[in-house]
Amino acid sequence: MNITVRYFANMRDRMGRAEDSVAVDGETITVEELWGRVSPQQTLPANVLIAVNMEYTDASRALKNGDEVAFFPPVTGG
Amino acid sequence: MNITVRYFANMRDRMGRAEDSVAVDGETITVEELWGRVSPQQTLPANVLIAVNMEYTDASRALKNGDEVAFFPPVTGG
Amino acid sequence: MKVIVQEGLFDPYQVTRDYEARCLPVGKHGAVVTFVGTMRDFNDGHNVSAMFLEHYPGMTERHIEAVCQEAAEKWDVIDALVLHRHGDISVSEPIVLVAVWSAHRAHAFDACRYIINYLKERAPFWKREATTQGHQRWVEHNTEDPGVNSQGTKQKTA
Amino acid sequence: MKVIVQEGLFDPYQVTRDYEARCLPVGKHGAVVTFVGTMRDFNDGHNVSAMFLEHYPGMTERHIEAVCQEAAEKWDVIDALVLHRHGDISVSEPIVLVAVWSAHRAHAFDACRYIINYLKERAPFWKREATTQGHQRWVEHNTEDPGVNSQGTKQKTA
Repeated sequence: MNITVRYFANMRDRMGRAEDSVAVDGETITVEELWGRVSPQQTLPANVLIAVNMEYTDASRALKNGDEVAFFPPVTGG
Repeated sequence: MNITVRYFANMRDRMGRAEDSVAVDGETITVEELWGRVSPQQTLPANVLIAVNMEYTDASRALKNGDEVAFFPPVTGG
Repeated sequence: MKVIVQEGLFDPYQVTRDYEARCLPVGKHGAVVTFVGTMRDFNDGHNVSAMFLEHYPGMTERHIEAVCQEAAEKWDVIDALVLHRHGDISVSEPIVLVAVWSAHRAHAFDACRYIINYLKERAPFWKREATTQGHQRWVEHNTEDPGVNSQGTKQKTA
Repeated sequence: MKVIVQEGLFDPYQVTRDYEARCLPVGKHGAVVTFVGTMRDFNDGHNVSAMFLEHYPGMTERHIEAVCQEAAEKWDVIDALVLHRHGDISVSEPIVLVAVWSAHRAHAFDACRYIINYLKERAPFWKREATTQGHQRWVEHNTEDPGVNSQGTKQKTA
């Protein structure tokens, strides 16, 4: 299955890219395992927010084919 | 001494006039006694508000020469 | 701070914008809260077609100014503007504008709400409504704002 | 109800007036509360000269709409309008407008405050400030609104 991964604000700066496309062979993968694929050197920072298909979720969320996963810092709008 | 008395809203309707000028012979007079002079037939209605020189006060307030006394119903602005 | 009591229609949004451009220092406020009270076509179960708003010239301005002053003592207020109409008012027209500028939004919200609540309680104005049945009546009391956040109390009239 | 996320300057007061003229039924609302958040020239002890506001197209709009919907379920809201900028923003320019129309002022105040508070908490926007010393930094956290009337707490930062 294929997962789109997006990074915003200082997470994009840290990753050095805005987006990844990840092909997963196995049956399932959680957000946390996905993070291990895109950032093998560093565990998921504690205050990073996670959205799947534009809804907030947590690192244990299981992903399915076509999901869009986003990693970003606490929001500061308004 | 001379006291100006003003009536607003339904108090003006009830009195049939907007203003009285009252000459007082004695040394002192309270708002309540003043009311007795301008409206001998009727005691001061309970919910009527009183201002002396544009500040809220009550019926026991003693008046002095030149004071402006106003009687009006609860306010309904805004 | 400025308090205006005037006869005749005004545009509360243009007044707010013009006042801000003319009187507010650039870049100091982070929050502006405005309240605009407008005339509804119903009140207390009556259909209303027009209104006359009487006031007590001098006393009205003095008490609105006192309320603004109190708000500025309680919260961080950079500036405040109140404009209140008197005289004849038609349905859907603005009656009152309260605008508060602050560095912080909580202060702007609290101060604006305080000003309109205490203005309604203390500033001498009296509404006389003309109903669609052709009757005139003095409005006896204002609706109340409990003055606190009433989350989850949709049925509460305020 | 309408939510707009756009690049480029807007006039919050003209937008509010135009929306009211175009979309609100005549004579039904008695209260309009607006909140305008503007860019200050200082934040967290830094002097700030300019700002870039990033967002997540699609997710941002969806979450602002959800917050407006929640407010409309909690209070009597006739209509609500939210306009939020992204992109480059200069000192003193408006960043966000929240306007709420209601029959009653308590509902308009509560709903407007709820929308801006939860928008700031949940809508994906990220501020990058340019300080007057020429540095750029991502803003780490927003200031908070306790969400309750903070009468008498002038020292409280919110």
